[in-house]
Amino acid sequence: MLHIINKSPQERNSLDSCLRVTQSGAVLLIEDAVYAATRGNAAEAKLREAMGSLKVYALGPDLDARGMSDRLIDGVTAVDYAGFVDLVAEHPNCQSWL
Amino acid sequence: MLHIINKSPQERNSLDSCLRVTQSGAVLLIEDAVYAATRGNAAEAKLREAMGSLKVYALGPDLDARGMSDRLIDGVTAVDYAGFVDLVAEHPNCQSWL
Amino acid sequence: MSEGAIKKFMFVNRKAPYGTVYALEALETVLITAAFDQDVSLVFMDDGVFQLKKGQQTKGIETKNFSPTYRALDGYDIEKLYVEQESMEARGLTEDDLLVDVTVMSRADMGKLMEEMDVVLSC
Amino acid sequence: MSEGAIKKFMFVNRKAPYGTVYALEALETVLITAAFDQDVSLVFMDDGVFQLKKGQQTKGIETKNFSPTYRALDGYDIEKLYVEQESMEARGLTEDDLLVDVTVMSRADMGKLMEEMDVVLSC
Amino acid sequence: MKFAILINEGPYQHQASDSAYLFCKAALAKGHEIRRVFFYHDGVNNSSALTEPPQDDRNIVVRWGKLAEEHKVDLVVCVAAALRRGIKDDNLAAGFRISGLGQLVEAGIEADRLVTFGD
Amino acid sequence: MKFAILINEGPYQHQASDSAYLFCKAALAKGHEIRRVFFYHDGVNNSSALTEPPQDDRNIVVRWGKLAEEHKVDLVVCVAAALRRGIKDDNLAAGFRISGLGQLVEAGIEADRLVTFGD
Repeated sequence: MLHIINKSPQERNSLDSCLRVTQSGAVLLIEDAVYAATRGNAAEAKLREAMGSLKVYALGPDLDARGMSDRLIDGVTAVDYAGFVDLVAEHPNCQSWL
Repeated sequence: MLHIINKSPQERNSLDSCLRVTQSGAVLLIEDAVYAATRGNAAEAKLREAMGSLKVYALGPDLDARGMSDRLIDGVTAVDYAGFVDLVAEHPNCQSWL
Repeated sequence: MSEGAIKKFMFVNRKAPYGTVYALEALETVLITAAFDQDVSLVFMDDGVFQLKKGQQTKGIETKNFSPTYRALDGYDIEKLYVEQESMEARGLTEDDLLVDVTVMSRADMGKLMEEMDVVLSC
Repeated sequence: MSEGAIKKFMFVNRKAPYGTVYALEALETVLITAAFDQDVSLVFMDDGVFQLKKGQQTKGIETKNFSPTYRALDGYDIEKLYVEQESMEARGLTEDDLLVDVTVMSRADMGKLMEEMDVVLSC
Repeated sequence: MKFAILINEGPYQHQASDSAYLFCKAALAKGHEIRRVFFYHDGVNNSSALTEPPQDDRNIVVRWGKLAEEHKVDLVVCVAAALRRGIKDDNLAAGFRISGLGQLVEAGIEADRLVTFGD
Repeated sequence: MKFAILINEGPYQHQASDSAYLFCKAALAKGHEIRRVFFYHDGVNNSSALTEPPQDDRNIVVRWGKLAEEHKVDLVVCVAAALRRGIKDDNLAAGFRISGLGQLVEAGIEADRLVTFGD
């Protein structure tokens, strides 16, 4: 299953909630959620831990817009909107954690 | 200063942020923030700690709407909208932590 | 998809009632989905568990109390209501505090259940 | 209040840019407030510090990059920009990452500064 | 005392407009003055004349208009935010007027307290 | 593959509608089908014909209408949510139609994937 998160990890609990119940699959960070995948963010440790069992992606255009592309955590894959579409298509189902 | 919080303490960081920078004055919890003033909520401990230096109020009609009036933490004062108006008038300034 | 296809729809309720409209408008979607004879599951986690709290009295905020609708879901053959245990505990709630009978689930089981769905709507 | 009265206005920016419109529309209010010759302070805390991050490139999301406006504030005599140190550190940012010169403040000093204001607008 | 109110969210989606309305009613009942209610961001959607909520629900738009009429409250919708969101004189509800952000600043200067309601 | 899209937030206030639009454009460019875009909650505000953003900004409403026209995408606005928020045939932008929530469920049934964008 593809889990889509769009909120900053320090503003809301959606990333925490997703990681609490999800054991496998992939997480795509879009919009303000891309901050979770940047070095030095307070969420870095929990994201690294999640990467042990989940594949993590971040939307490149949203990283660019926020000036954060150059500090993406190693092991997180940046994708563009075409890659976003592929991720939805490749996984049997998806969920947006609003 | 009167600090007005309207978000659930477990969904967003507004109560945490307010308590981090505020050393004195009063906090009024309205809308979904009233859950912070109820027994058993994960925010109970931090709210009790804050009550050492801050006066804490919760909006009664919002507690009623959510079925939580009977579990208000001791030491938190429930007020109605008239009490909300009084609190704003009594304090020299106010801030809504949106 | 052919006529009469049945998909597994899950509605994930994570928001408190009244602060926003999501809980109310999600219920409208739930009822319509059941009318289409789909396989409907409702999940309540995080602040969403507050939607099911007994004793809601909305007169003071001059807003409609829609909590009785949860009791009526049964009449629409919507019987799969799941509550995540950790969310309930972190809010000081027990099953006795809830308006309706639910299945309480661990976070791990909740994650597994989500995996089995065809359509997951978060509200 | 009499003609020519000057009040202390503070704008508390706590939200990231682009995810919501608050940062952009708050800037519009800031500029107008300065045009009324008021005493304007801007605070950046929590995700609001991200508004000042250098290197924003919004072409890929087809949205206007409004970050150059922060550099222009100086020209409107808006010079009181405060950043809360704890917020910056929790996001891996340093003063070098920011578009403009700011005063970095501890959380305790930030709380004291807020107390001194006449009007505090949170965005 | 003179209050000014800022509303940043639209009707129904968030409780902000409801809370602000009930605050204003309580303030007026206590003899305070509501100097102005300013609608910004999605708050401008509170002024749509075309709103038709279900019959068993509150009509937030009409309610504001009535309050304005009965108590001479100035309801001002920000023109820039309104244009972005499709609010114009054509669909502006009774009791509201469209004007600039300066009206918010002026209200902040003239009122004793400015109280914000939003998301 | 057939996609259905659900948008829960209005234009400008949140990025949801922008993200959904760019997702749809990318999906169409890859040869996928967008079965339907359904606008719910404040999402209905994306269909206001009266929207007039600043000239140097994107026009979210017009952009959706053009996408619908060029690629025969069905843009459906929920009638109940729309009435609550003042969207009617009078101010409905080109390319959108107003219908019931059943259209969302139907899209969920018929599409291979339903992707939600919101707050």
